Amino acid sequence: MIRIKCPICGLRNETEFTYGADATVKRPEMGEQEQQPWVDYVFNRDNPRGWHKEYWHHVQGCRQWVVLERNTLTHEIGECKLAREVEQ
Amino acid sequence: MTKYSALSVFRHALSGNKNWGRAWRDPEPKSSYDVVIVGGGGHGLATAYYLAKEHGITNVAVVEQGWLGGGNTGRNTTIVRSNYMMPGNTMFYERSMQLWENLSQDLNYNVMISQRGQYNLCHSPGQMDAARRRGNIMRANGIDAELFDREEVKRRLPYLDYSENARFPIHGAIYQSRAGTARHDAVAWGYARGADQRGVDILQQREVTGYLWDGGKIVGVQTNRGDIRAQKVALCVAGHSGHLAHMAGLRLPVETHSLQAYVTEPYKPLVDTVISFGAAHFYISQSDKGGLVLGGDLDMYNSYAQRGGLPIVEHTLASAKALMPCVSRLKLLRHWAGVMDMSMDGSPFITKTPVDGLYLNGGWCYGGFKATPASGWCFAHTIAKDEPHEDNAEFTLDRFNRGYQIDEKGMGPQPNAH
Amino acid sequence: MKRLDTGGRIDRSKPLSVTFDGTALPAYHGDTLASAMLAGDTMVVGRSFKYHRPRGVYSAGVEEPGAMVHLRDGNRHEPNARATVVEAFDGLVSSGQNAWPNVRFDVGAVNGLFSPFLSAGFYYKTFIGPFKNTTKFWMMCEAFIRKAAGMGRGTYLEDPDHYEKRNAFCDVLVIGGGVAGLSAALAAGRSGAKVILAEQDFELGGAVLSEPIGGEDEAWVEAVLTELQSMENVRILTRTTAFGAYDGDVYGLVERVSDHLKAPENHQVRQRYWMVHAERSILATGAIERPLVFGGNDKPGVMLANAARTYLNRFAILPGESVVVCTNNDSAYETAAELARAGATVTLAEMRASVPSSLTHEATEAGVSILIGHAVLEARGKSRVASAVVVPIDASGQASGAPKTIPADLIATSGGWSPAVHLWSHLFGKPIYNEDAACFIPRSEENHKMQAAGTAMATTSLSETIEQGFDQGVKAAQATGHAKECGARPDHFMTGAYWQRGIEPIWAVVRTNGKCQGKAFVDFQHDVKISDIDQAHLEGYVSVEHLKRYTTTGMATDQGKLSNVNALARMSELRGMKIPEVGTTTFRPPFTPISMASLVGHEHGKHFRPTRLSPIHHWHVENGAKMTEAGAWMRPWYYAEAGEGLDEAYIREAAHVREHVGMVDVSTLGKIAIQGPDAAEFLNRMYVNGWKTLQVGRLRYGVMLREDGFVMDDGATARLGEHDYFMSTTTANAAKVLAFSEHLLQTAWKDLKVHVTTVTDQWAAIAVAGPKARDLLSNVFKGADLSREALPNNHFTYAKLDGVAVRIHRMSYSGELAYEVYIPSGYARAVWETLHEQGQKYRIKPYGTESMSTLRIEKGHVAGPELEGRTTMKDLGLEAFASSKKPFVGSVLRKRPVLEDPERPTLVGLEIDGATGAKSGSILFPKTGETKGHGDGWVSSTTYSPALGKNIALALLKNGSSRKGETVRVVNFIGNETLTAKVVSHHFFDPKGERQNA
Amino acid sequence: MLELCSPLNSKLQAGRFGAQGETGIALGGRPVRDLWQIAGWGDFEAAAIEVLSDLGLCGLGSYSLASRAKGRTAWRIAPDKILIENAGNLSDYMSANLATLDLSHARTVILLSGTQARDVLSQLIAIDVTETAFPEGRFLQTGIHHVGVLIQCMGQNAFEIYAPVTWAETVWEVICENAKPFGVEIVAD
Repeated sequence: MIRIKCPICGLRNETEFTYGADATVKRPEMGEQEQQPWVDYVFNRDNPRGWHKEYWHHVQGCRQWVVLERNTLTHEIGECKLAREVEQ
Repeated sequence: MTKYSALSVFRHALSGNKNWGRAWRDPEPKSSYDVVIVGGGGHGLATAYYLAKEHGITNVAVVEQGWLGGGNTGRNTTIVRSNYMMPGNTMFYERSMQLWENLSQDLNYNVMISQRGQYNLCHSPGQMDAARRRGNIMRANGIDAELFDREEVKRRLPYLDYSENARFPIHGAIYQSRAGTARHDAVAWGYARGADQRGVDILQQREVTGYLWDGGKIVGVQTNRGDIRAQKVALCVAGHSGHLAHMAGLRLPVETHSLQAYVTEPYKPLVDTVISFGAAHFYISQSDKGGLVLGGDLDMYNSYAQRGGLPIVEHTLASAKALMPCVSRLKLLRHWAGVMDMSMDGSPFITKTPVDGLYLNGGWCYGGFKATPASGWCFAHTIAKDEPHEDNAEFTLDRFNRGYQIDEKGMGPQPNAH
Repeated sequence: MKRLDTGGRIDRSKPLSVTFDGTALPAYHGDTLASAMLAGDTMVVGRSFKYHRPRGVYSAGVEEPGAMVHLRDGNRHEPNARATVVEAFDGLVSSGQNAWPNVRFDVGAVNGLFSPFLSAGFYYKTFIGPFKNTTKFWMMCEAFIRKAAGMGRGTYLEDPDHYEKRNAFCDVLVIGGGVAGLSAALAAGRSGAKVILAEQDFELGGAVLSEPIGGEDEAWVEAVLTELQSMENVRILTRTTAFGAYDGDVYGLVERVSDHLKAPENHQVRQRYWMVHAERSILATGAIERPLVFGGNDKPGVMLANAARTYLNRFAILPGESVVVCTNNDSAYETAAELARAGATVTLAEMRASVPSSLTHEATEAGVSILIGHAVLEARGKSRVASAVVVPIDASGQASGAPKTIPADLIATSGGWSPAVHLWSHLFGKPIYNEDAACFIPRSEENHKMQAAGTAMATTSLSETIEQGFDQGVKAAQATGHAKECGARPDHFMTGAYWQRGIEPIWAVVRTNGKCQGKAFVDFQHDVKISDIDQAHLEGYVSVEHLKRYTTTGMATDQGKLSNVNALARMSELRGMKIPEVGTTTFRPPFTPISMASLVGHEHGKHFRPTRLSPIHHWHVENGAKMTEAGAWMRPWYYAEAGEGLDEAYIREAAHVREHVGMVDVSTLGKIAIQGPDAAEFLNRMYVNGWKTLQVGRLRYGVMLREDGFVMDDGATARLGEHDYFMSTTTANAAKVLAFSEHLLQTAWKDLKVHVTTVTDQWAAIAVAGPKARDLLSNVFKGADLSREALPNNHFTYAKLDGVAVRIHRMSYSGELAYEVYIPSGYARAVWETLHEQGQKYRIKPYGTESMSTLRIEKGHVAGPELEGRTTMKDLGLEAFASSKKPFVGSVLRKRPVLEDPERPTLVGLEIDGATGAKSGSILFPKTGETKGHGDGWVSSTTYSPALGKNIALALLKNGSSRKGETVRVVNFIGNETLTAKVVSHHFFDPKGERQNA
Repeated sequence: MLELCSPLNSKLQAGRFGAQGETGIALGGRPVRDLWQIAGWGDFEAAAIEVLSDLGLCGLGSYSLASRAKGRTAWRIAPDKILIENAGNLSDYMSANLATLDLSHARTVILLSGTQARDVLSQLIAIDVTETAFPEGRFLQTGIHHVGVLIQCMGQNAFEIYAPVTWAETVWEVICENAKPFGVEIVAD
């Protein structure tokens, strides 16, 4: 059970959330016309074995997107912040 | 090397089973090979086997960090089928099925192909239409498929829930009679033995820690027990493709996710086929030993842990009971997890990479086991000829740049949805 | 076997009716099924997996490999019940399994004759057959193998019992209610920490329960228990197995609430699944005794020494009158002495070369004859043990002298103990090997939130167990912030020998030639013999995982609890390595098998998934609608009138709409409030088309792409106010669109002042369509001007009905003059009923999703079958909506070369020749040529069109737009049907839109 | 006025079911009254305080503690969203800085009470609902049977569960299933 400390709702089980994706990929600016930045954003991943920043959506809660630090090898949990408060 | 047969078993039994030889050697590595295959699972061993058998390339090593077949080959739910609809997939999986059908004879190793059929249940008129499309593509490509209505499914699988109480009533099913199961460990061992017989060196307990470079070209691997040079290095490390590609400076359209599998205590035959639920990601079959083998959804988050969480266990067992209420009092014996290369369109890679000398086989998502023979066969072809066979022509890395997404489910670039 | 007149923890005043294979067993309250079997001298109670060898009661616990039975009958039937942990209850019915005709005489035992041929891996070497291109030969063999394999027989009946899940939160979870666990719970409980203590047995005390009654350890247990029971912060769960330890400090427990009863009573559940969130846990799971390997060691009458002791002391059964005890450690001495004192003739074969007299003294006093440096080489007897062949052995377990035969009806063995490290292993993987105690124990690390205590850590005495348990309890309490004094450690004391002292790691007893005498088993249930391990070694299957998989040792229902170390020991000996170098396999949950239903709770049947209902749902049901699933929703599929099936009904409904007027519940559409000063910019980015010019009071159709440029969704959005928009989505994609919008607004588009909120529940919606739609609505919503001039298409207005404000959108999905009425959901049914009632004079009829589909196909509108995740705007003929003046989600990636390929299948209409309609999912081929491969396209949606009087379809066809007029073949291979069709525009009906603009 | 139809109409039939003996659980329902959402950006708190003080509510409350006065309740459900019951009509507050939204028909209230109410809750949600962890006045946003709900603690053994109307029946049924072993009484309006 991944337990996520939602900055709004407190410590909750993963079952209240849906998993988003890698939170390190930065969405290109709307005006970006080149294809490759979009391909990198949409498809390509570092996929680290270890610490990973990732989006989760607290759908059965405050409906905020959060950025969680989590270790993909050990499932240790690190910091959890509101996505809106994370610099991209 | 003993040829396996009832006779050889009989002969050995008479001598107290004391004279069996090793199924494969435990050789010291040579300093250099034509091809080094990283990963001693089914795909890597099959690749080695077909390199030797089909292309006469026998100066090959398979380097495995643990023990043969210890990754997803030995962790999956053993289903084989060729019910793929998308161009690029259909004939590849059918090649695999045809190789499966002769694999025990080919390897002289009983991999227990049991073509007990597979039902994909449909729970709405829309699902029936989608199933019909899939079935028609299969039939148009010479693959067997049948579409059954509710009554026919009920006649064949009377133990599913057809009551008013069923949350998602069964409308029908698409059926492939040639689909079924195989014995997963035997596949790894059979290919290992076959490859070994043809001269391939299988090097276990040897972890690849990096590559040997000559300029921009990869010319071998570093391992925790010394370097091994090679003309070509071929990755067959699904689950860890991202990690090993990263060492070569590549970023892949892959995320690694954990998929759980489940087996019950052994029971007398209850389920004689393979059944996939259409209302949730769930499938069930029964092993020859009698254990009901269950599969379900991914744990949904990136993971390399080979360890699953409770929510998906609950979810999977709930699916089992929803589909087949009579499993209620049967007992779960064991659940475990493997780590999957989940690609961005749900389809694999069998391809040369942008790095000279490096070849990639990965991105198998859920589908790796059934693909094993064709994966090895096509990868061997790609390595030997330096170009893909037509059956794996679309399994390239650049397909996302081109827009050629091979998306069987239409879910889009969301790895955990495939 | 006989029941003693006194002693034990059974209640002789409560006899119970218990049967096995129809025979009554003498059982009392406090018995298990196994103890009742032994009391009834029922020796053969099961059959093994492969050779169908007779099996008796081997243990007294969860590790039982042999006494597996069918428990209960009818719809409460349970296969593979371990008799050793089934509590006896009045009316218990059980029977033998995996045998025909019965466990005493089983035809399947013939397999045993062929055992040399059925050695390790034989399946892989045989049944290959010479046949090419067919797997039938193996499958024929497999059918026989499957029938012989398996253990118990399941049933196809539905379980009548209920299960529930409960979440619990505590500071300290203590797993195991033996001495260590009680001691730990005491310390943690006194500190004020919230404690849950879980014990799998129905009584607390653990190993103390196997001691003679009335001892000081029993008094200790009672005292501690009394104190624990007085603490409000301590919850004690008996009959509760902690089956798994998981990430996030979560533990899974199953409490068998009613399994000790004939059936659950008064609406109580059968089993309860506890998901425990514990900051700390203490593994006090004890240890499981290990068998010895010798010929015939699986025969009924061979038993673990401590099991024999348990049956004697806890259940007051003398499990044998002539007993041979064989041990490589100290723990069996008490068993031997107590059996002798209870009247048995006892010989103790001590495998070690020398032992101190302090150890042997008590046993000798009790009359036990002790043979130092001896072991049992073979158990003899047909279906039960009749004698033991005992030999002197050397330090490796090899016979070093002449055997002698001792008559025996019980051989009690102890090969040492294996700590139950399973839950620790679930979290942390491989345990470490403790050479002194010759067993695997948890690796203790400071940062681990699971601590271990007691014999799970191979403690060497009861006092140490008490101390360690208490200390770990204190540590856990402190770690969870409970500073209150834990008080003094409870009294502790020395009792008899503990197993770890002086164990000699000899587990297999062999003849002078190094082989066992007869069949010597490592895995009892799976019939894995020591010779199978030797053979696996010869063939190179030497890693522990290969060994396990090749021989199947450790894969039986006990999951290696008994066999693990013995198999490893043999392999390490063969490889000339130490056990820790060979390694061990990974333990996986569950610790012991758990019922599938236990984790499902109430989430089955109709509650497998939640169901979403329109506010008008009950009207549909009450008025004869046939409902269908649409995602989580239930929707009216069609409203059958007398004698109608689906086809008659939908054709009638669709025709009725075009001729008169119909109403359909479209409340399931996703509805999202888009609010804020940047709402128009947000819509501009989300949709392919432009939004900056949309005026208040208007609405507009929009198309939305995924990030990768494929079409995601479509729908209309209305501008309600300056900063206030109302978006509708398809039913299927509502949640996805909302989550995606929230994601973008909270990550990449933080600069936009926009809020998105679902209002799907706030608003119900009714579409009213047909030539009479305006007349009807004007009549119902008096005062609303719905005229063509006042309310053209893509406009909306407000209206009132009886004080209830509604919003009327003029838009058409059916191609008819049509409106969507948006109603606050609490009034939706009343509005629907009013429309229905007042609509009678316009001949209004409700229609369902099937005819809705017909109407939209006639109009060439795309829906779910076309928006299947692999189609582009161009494919669907929606390209014209895309603005070239602005970027939008997917605007770059949609231009990738394959997506721009002019050859791609595009949306067309098909007019099917002949009277039979096409089937969706048919494949399109040119008029002539082969019908192979992936074809030129596929049929996405089909219907009979009452308006056109013919069968039509929507399809995606290569080069579709340039093939109008061409005849194509529509092949439904799977239905053996080939039709021909004319390619036409997908705007079949009223292409100019005159009707909807009326 | 047209008849207001509760989504729980078919369920709110007075009666008793489940275990005999003690009645551990009482279930009922009521419609929500004038439930409005206010949402904003940047200086949302200032804008919100203005609305709240007009309604006689002081303070924003916290993410777990509702602000309550004069029969009104305000829940801070997100950094920039507040839900207010008994708010009257807030449409006039709509501005470039504040978005108001009527959700009065979007939710219904399930009333759960009785000596065993916390046990039932612990079967429905994976949150510590013991009295110390979830005392009177506190609220939770969580999921029951996969449906997002808001649970307001009204007292030692009383809770109000705000459920989306289209999911209300399914949530109700699952609560009933879980409550059966305790003996249940349904209290009609």
